[in-house]
Amino acid sequence: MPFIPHTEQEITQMLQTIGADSIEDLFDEIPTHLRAAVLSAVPTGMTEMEVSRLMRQRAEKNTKALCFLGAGAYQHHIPAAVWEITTRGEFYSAYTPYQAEASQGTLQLTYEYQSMMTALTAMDVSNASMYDGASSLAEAILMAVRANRKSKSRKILIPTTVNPVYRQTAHTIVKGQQIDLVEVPYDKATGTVTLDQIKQQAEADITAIVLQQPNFFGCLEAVDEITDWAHENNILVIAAVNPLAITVLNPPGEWGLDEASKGADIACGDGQPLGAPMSAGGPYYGLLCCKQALVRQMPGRIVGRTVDLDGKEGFVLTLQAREQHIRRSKATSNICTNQGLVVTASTIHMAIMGAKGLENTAAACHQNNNNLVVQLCAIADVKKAFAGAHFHETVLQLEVPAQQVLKALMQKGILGGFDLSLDYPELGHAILVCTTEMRNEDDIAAYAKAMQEVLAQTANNVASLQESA
Amino acid sequence: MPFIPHTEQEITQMLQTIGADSIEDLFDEIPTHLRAAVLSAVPTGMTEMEVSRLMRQRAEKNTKALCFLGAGAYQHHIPAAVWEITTRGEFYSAYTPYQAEASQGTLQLTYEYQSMMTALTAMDVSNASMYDGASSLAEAILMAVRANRKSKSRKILIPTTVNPVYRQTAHTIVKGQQIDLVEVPYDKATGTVTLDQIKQQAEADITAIVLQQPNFFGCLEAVDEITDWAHENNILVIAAVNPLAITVLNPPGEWGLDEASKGADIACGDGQPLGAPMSAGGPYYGLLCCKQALVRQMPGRIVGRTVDLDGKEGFVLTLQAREQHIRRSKATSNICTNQGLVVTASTIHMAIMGAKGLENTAAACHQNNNNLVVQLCAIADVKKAFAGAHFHETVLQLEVPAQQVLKALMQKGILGGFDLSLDYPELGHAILVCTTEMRNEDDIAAYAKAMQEVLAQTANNVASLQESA
Amino acid sequence: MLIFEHSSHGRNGAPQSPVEKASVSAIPESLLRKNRAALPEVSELQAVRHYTRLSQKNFSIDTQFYPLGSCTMKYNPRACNTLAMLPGFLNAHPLTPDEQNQGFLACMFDLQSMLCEATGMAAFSLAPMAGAQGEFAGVAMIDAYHKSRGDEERREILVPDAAHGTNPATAVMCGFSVKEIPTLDNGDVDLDALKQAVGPQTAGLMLTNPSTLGVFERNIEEIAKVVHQAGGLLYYDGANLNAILGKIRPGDMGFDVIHSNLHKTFSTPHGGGGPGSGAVGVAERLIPFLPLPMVTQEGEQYRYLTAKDCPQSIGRLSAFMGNPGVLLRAYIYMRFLGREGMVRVAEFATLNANYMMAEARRRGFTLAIDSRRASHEFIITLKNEARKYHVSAMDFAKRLLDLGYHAPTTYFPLLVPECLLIEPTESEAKEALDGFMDALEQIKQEAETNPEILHAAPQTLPVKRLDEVRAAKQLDLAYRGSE
Amino acid sequence: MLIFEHSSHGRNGAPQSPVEKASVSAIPESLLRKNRAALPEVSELQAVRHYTRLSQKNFSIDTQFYPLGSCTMKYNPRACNTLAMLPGFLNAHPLTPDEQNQGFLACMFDLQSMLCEATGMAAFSLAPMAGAQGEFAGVAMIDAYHKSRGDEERREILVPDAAHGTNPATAVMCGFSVKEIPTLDNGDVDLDALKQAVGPQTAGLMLTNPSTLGVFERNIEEIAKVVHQAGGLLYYDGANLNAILGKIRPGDMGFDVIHSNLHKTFSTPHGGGGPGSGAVGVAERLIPFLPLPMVTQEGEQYRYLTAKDCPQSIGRLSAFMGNPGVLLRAYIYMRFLGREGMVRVAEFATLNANYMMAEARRRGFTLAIDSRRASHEFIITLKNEARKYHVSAMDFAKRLLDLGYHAPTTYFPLLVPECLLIEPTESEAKEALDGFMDALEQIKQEAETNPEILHAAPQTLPVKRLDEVRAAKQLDLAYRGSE
Ligand SMILES: Cc1ncc(COP(=O)(O)O)c(C=O)c1O
Ligand SMILES: Cc1ncc(COP(=O)(O)O)c(C=O)c1O
Repeated sequence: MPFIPHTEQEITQMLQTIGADSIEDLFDEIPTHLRAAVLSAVPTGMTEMEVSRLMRQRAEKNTKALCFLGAGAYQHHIPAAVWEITTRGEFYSAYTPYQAEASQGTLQLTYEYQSMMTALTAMDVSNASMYDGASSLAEAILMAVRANRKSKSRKILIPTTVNPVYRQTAHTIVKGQQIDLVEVPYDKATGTVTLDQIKQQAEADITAIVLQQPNFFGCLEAVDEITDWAHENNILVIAAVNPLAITVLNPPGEWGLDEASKGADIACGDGQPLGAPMSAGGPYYGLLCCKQALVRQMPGRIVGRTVDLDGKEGFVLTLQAREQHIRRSKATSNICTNQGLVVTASTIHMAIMGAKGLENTAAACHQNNNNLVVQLCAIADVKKAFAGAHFHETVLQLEVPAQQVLKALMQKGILGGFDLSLDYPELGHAILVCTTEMRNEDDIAAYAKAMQEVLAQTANNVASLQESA
Repeated sequence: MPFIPHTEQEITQMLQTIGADSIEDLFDEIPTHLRAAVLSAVPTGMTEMEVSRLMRQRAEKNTKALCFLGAGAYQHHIPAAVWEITTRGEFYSAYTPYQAEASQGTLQLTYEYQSMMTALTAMDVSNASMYDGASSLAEAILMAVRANRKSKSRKILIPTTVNPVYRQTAHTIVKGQQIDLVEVPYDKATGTVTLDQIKQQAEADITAIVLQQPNFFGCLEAVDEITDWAHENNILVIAAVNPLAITVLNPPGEWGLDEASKGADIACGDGQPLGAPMSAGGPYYGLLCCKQALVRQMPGRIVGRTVDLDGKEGFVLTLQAREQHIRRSKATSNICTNQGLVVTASTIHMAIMGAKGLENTAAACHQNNNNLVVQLCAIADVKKAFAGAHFHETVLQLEVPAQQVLKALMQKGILGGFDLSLDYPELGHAILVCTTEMRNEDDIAAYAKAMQEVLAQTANNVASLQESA
Repeated sequence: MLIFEHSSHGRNGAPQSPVEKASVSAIPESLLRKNRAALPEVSELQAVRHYTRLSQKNFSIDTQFYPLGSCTMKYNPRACNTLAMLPGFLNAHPLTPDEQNQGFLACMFDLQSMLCEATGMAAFSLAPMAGAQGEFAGVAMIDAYHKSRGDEERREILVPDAAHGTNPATAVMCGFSVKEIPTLDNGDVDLDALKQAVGPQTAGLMLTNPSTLGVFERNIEEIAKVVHQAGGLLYYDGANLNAILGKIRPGDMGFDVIHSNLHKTFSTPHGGGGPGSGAVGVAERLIPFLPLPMVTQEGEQYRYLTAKDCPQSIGRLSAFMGNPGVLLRAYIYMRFLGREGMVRVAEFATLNANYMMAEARRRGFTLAIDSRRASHEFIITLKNEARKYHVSAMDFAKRLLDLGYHAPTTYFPLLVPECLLIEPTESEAKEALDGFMDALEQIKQEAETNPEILHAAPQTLPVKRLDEVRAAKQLDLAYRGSE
Repeated sequence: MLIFEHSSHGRNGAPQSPVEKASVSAIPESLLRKNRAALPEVSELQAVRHYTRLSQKNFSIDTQFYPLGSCTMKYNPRACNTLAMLPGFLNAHPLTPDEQNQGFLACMFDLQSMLCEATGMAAFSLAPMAGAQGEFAGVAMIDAYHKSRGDEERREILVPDAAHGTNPATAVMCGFSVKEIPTLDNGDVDLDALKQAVGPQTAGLMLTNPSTLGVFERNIEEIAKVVHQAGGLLYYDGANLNAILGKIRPGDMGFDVIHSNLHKTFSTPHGGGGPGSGAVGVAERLIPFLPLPMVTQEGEQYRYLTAKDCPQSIGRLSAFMGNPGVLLRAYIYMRFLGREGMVRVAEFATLNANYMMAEARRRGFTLAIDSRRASHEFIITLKNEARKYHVSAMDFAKRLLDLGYHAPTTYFPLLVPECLLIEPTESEAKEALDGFMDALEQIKQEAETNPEILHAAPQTLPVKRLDEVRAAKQLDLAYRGSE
């Protein structure tokens, strides 16, 4: 019997001890008329050999196209050591470290994660993770509402340059608490939000503003200027960052030129670029950091360093009074299980890569994107939508529907980018193209060539249509 | 610097301690004119990302055809747990357990391996592994020569039903020691060796006889009869077995009908079917077992159970006086490094599968082969070469050159078997086809269909050739 | 020693990144980072060694019996990990066009279907990323349902006092107020109290059955009637289906919405705290509100359902598809089990729990609820031992660690004093259960004769008992260099 | 506890095989097995738990500094494992037609070429499965070479007394007799003795350079001349190239044949004892005799060389292609290093060894050879400590284990009394080297003040010192049931 070790003899012995005649007897408190029939829609069991064959066949069906798609999930190199250690049974099959003395592995690692994440973001405090970037933004908003006692409005400014699915998720999660997410449009020339536009949306009392850096278009927001302005107006700043990008970009803890009020108040984002494979969307993890003053508003687990009876260093879950298992209906959040294993991978990833390795990786992503954009924009009818610097994603505008171009590219083995027409119809036929350090010169040249062919073909089609018309 | 942790500062400190000006100085005992130039034929280093890409491309080039090829290496199901545990750093990156107290993991596991292997073969003693099945046969022969003090001839009978590459390997390894490998032909009807044929080759003084079960043709030798005869004539019996097959076949320790002299004296074979992937040929491991009386002639490492200072059970390398690091030129063999990690996998494999699991697997291999042979022999011009039972391989004879048929099958995604024409030209256009438990009904039907098409096509070609002639 | 303490300035041993930094001169100076982040600078070997050794400091299922009640620490088949990490899955971008993502989508569709069958619900969404998020989705759907009918006044969620902390926390997060319903001594919900509590303000009742007390709620049909008649909906906290899989289905008991923790019942790993999955299922009338994304089948093709297909959906809970890697592991596990294996899970989880309970009774322990069948778990209360020998449930727990067993859940559910909530799961052999009970009995004897051993425990682990008060008072949440 | 002791009769928990046994009735009854083998009957969880916990009882590179001299315990990059285990390689049948095996063959061809370049040899065969088999192949080729020239009288192999045990054992296995050549106090071969030893009976000399004493043989050119002039060939035991990679090439020193342990220099894992690879390379005149199989390139295609191509080959040493999985790991490692990385290996392995040697000197230890540069390793002799305090090198070794360090090689080479052969490798950080030297110094002090600590060591490991004599006398080599 798969995964069940009992022998017939043991079953008999155990039933004897219990004083029951059969296993069936153990269910005698369940009303008979409610008992389940055979679960016929569930197929019968399989051996590992059969399951393996099935899963290999299904995995093979998925595309192997060259990936130039980003939009919130990125294909980065992950050192082989990362997941080999992460999936060691002792990490993989342990649970939340409630028994601290028997969980020092997970606890110390989480403390190290918090240390690395605060170093990366230049924030004071990090928790042990949220579910993903989108839900961590939602929790950051809830946190800001709890924290900003000077504001009564529960109004949050959220530029439309913030990832659309992040905005949708935040909406789902915060809407029950009468929080108002006020959208701020972006500047058509730069693909970023300007202080003027913000001020137009900002009424007297605003609780917080969200800034994504780099933003969804890959463009760089004027975070210093906006942070200073926000703090002058008692508005909390929530930074949503790509944690790899901030190894080259100014980290949220340093935003603002005013030394006195420097830094975002809360930083969130998706940890995926730091060691999580794309994996069809997850598991990733949400990073969540804040200033020291906000620590008691933090949702989720936090690990602290302490000592044991002998004064020896050790690690425990701390500030648990914030959490649901202690505080129940008054907890800072309902989160219980988090994304521990991915955090484990990410911590090992950061340790192996080092700050320099991450920085070189980030710079390579950036340069590759510049190269790609130059090559693509050399093609007639392809142009950059926004002026100014990009990190590793760029919006390109085409003369033909994005959908059609992406499909044709796919036939040539190129996953060419994200179709923006649904979320940003005002951009016309626009796609968001991404490069990471994984895309080498050959890949970029292959994309450019494919694009050229696809557009030429489309032009021919159009021409021949016109001819035949 | 890949895999080198030194910082500039540390290098300086270390050189200071040494009293050298530069690292280069440390090589000043090497004659300058002998110093190597740049190794220009070695490419420059690569990052892990680049190496990964290269290796993935190369791995992709290898065939994914359905495998009906055996001939000494078999595609079996291996539980995922096996290699996940085997490649844990503590097993993977440890060395030979010279420091027993710091190596109880490897030592106990090896003791368990020896226990399992003797249980499987029904022999008294197992060592901790040889390199592979072929070289373990060679060592078995050397061992027999040392052990059989009654024989002076150094003559070994070796039927041609023993795997040809095993015979070649044995020849390479034993020939320096004036050992004579006398080939015994097989019976054309049964594909096995008969006592009559053996007797014809056997002169007065024979040191040992080798019997492979199942033999290279997948046929089953009359091991009982031959063992009894050998023992009556002071000839040692060396069994070469497939360790999976002997979960259903009579194990070497039980060969012979004469209770007084029962059992092969030495059993060898390749452990590959017990947890080692085919992996282009290895690493596998050679199993080597013997009767208790022969233990001091055993080559290679052996682990024994003992106690520590407190009387607590523990494990050590034992009988080391047989080995090269103690006995040097008088050692039983020069073997030092063995195939420990594969033995680790194999031990875990046997523990997870259990005897019943292995037995069911072996039976499935056998039945699948029967099914395949029935379906293939239903095709005109395909027939079984030998009467009698087979384990999971069968020789089939065709009307057209094997090479040609196999090539055509490969184009249909079928790795159709082993071409016997080089090693056994007397069999005509013959192939050895194998099935393991991995080949399901669909696979078998696919092979039969492909064979039908290929032969039909060949017939057409022949016909059209004849027409055009 | 922390990884930071292995750091040496300027070390960079690993071939894991481009050696040279590419130019970032296209980015305005003011937007660039000024100081490199103070991550540790270690070699790959140092990192591997550090984290390998750290891992060895954990208890885990793969190394110890781990009967942590309410957490279902069952064997996580290694194949589930290996197969879920096939390159075809790992390299799949979440926004890959559906046509190129059919292998993954097929798994997700099948998983939805199997969960429906196993729970008796009409439809499932796999979007929630853990039990708590499943609860959130469920309660948000209850909210949306009432509102869709113009029933705006239902602002209260009922929760039994034995409920998991996430239940009340979730209700509040969704904007509801919470009313607690007491539990009777026999473990059943106080039906009279429930009857008094329901009314036009009732949005729904969140119930765990079998409850966190480890017994099956026998009045479930009555409860369902009471809540439904009051116009409320019935929420099933199915974090743990281990006791009922294939035996009784929440849908058949009258529940309107349920979440299931795939990281419990369906054996995806707990990973030292996550990730999990809190897939959420609903009865017919709640289908329109299910969270996105979901997967549907059209002919031979699978595709994601979007907001266009489901305009009434409560929306999305994450950027992409919940936790696909977790969902794949659950899917693989379910294919291993098949329908017959699912029933066995319930049977043997229940057998193991009842056997351990009988053994506990035989060895003189006090059971929280003595007269009834255990479900997949049961509770020992050490209130007598605490009174007589001044040893706490925590002392027992710590001493168990010394004896090589992970401790059961302590101090939950909150209503049982000095409790140990013990859940063996079906994958543990009798040998492990007996070993654990022997240890527990030994500790009981130690408590009577030499309670100091308990107070001083653990002694054999990497650290002795840790000072949690100090941790919370002198907050040290991140390494800030060696002062 | 043994895995057998977790066994319970009739247990069969894993979905790892067909549930039903297929018919074997086609096989004559007399050939069938009568009694099922007494393998353990455990659940998959029990097996996973047992072997996971067993693994934790090992010291290993991934968990400890492991300066085992002559063994080169350097970091084994995890990527080498991951990439060598790609399905495309693992599922390759060894007899796959060459055209369908191009990815693997390309790696093997490149590996042969890189080894030639790194060693200065004309051709390489990857067939030998460990160093000892490489030696066998090498000596067999020497034999074949002489015989091919009708030079049948050369039946003696010369071996320095410092040589590894495999050298004399191999020579005998190939049918030669062995003559030992003494070593001078300064570590160089006794040239006079060598000159006297060579003659028309000399088939060859097997030499390790740097020698197992950890020093470079300075008279290597002279030695080569002496042996060659006598008509013998020069064999290089290149088990360990760590000290010379990219610095000096055996081919340039005049060696005719060499084996290289890829599991040392090229970082394939030691796996608790193997598998390894002893690839063998030769100068021009020995090419025809190389063992099979080898890989050649023709145009864009790679193919195996067979006996038809190489009629003078000594033959094959294994059923297939040596240990391909090991070869792949070495290949991957070499691509990581590249030519510049290879030189660094030698530089930093040498730096680390010389630093530790200097530290040992500074801390008052006696060096076996004090006046010279260390190569990649060096030797401490504890003969003074043994005499004064009655502590042995073995006591030092066991005490080191207590302090968290794997012991160096002890009692090898045999000619240095009470020796520790220390090889740090290039991948260890100064931090580890210093920690080890601190431990060694501490033990020296303990030896002086309280030698009992050493005699009683180890105290912190799973077992205390084990009774090896009993193990050899009361042979217990396999579990035979619980009596
Ligand atoms: C009964 C019950 N409900 C809800 C939860 C919450 O699930 P999760 O931790 O996945 O958020 C748990 C798990 O801890 C639980 O046991
Ligand atoms: C110098 C030397 N020669 C030969 C060998 C034998 O190599 P292997 O153990 O791979 O057979 C070794 C390894 O132990 C060695 O160190």
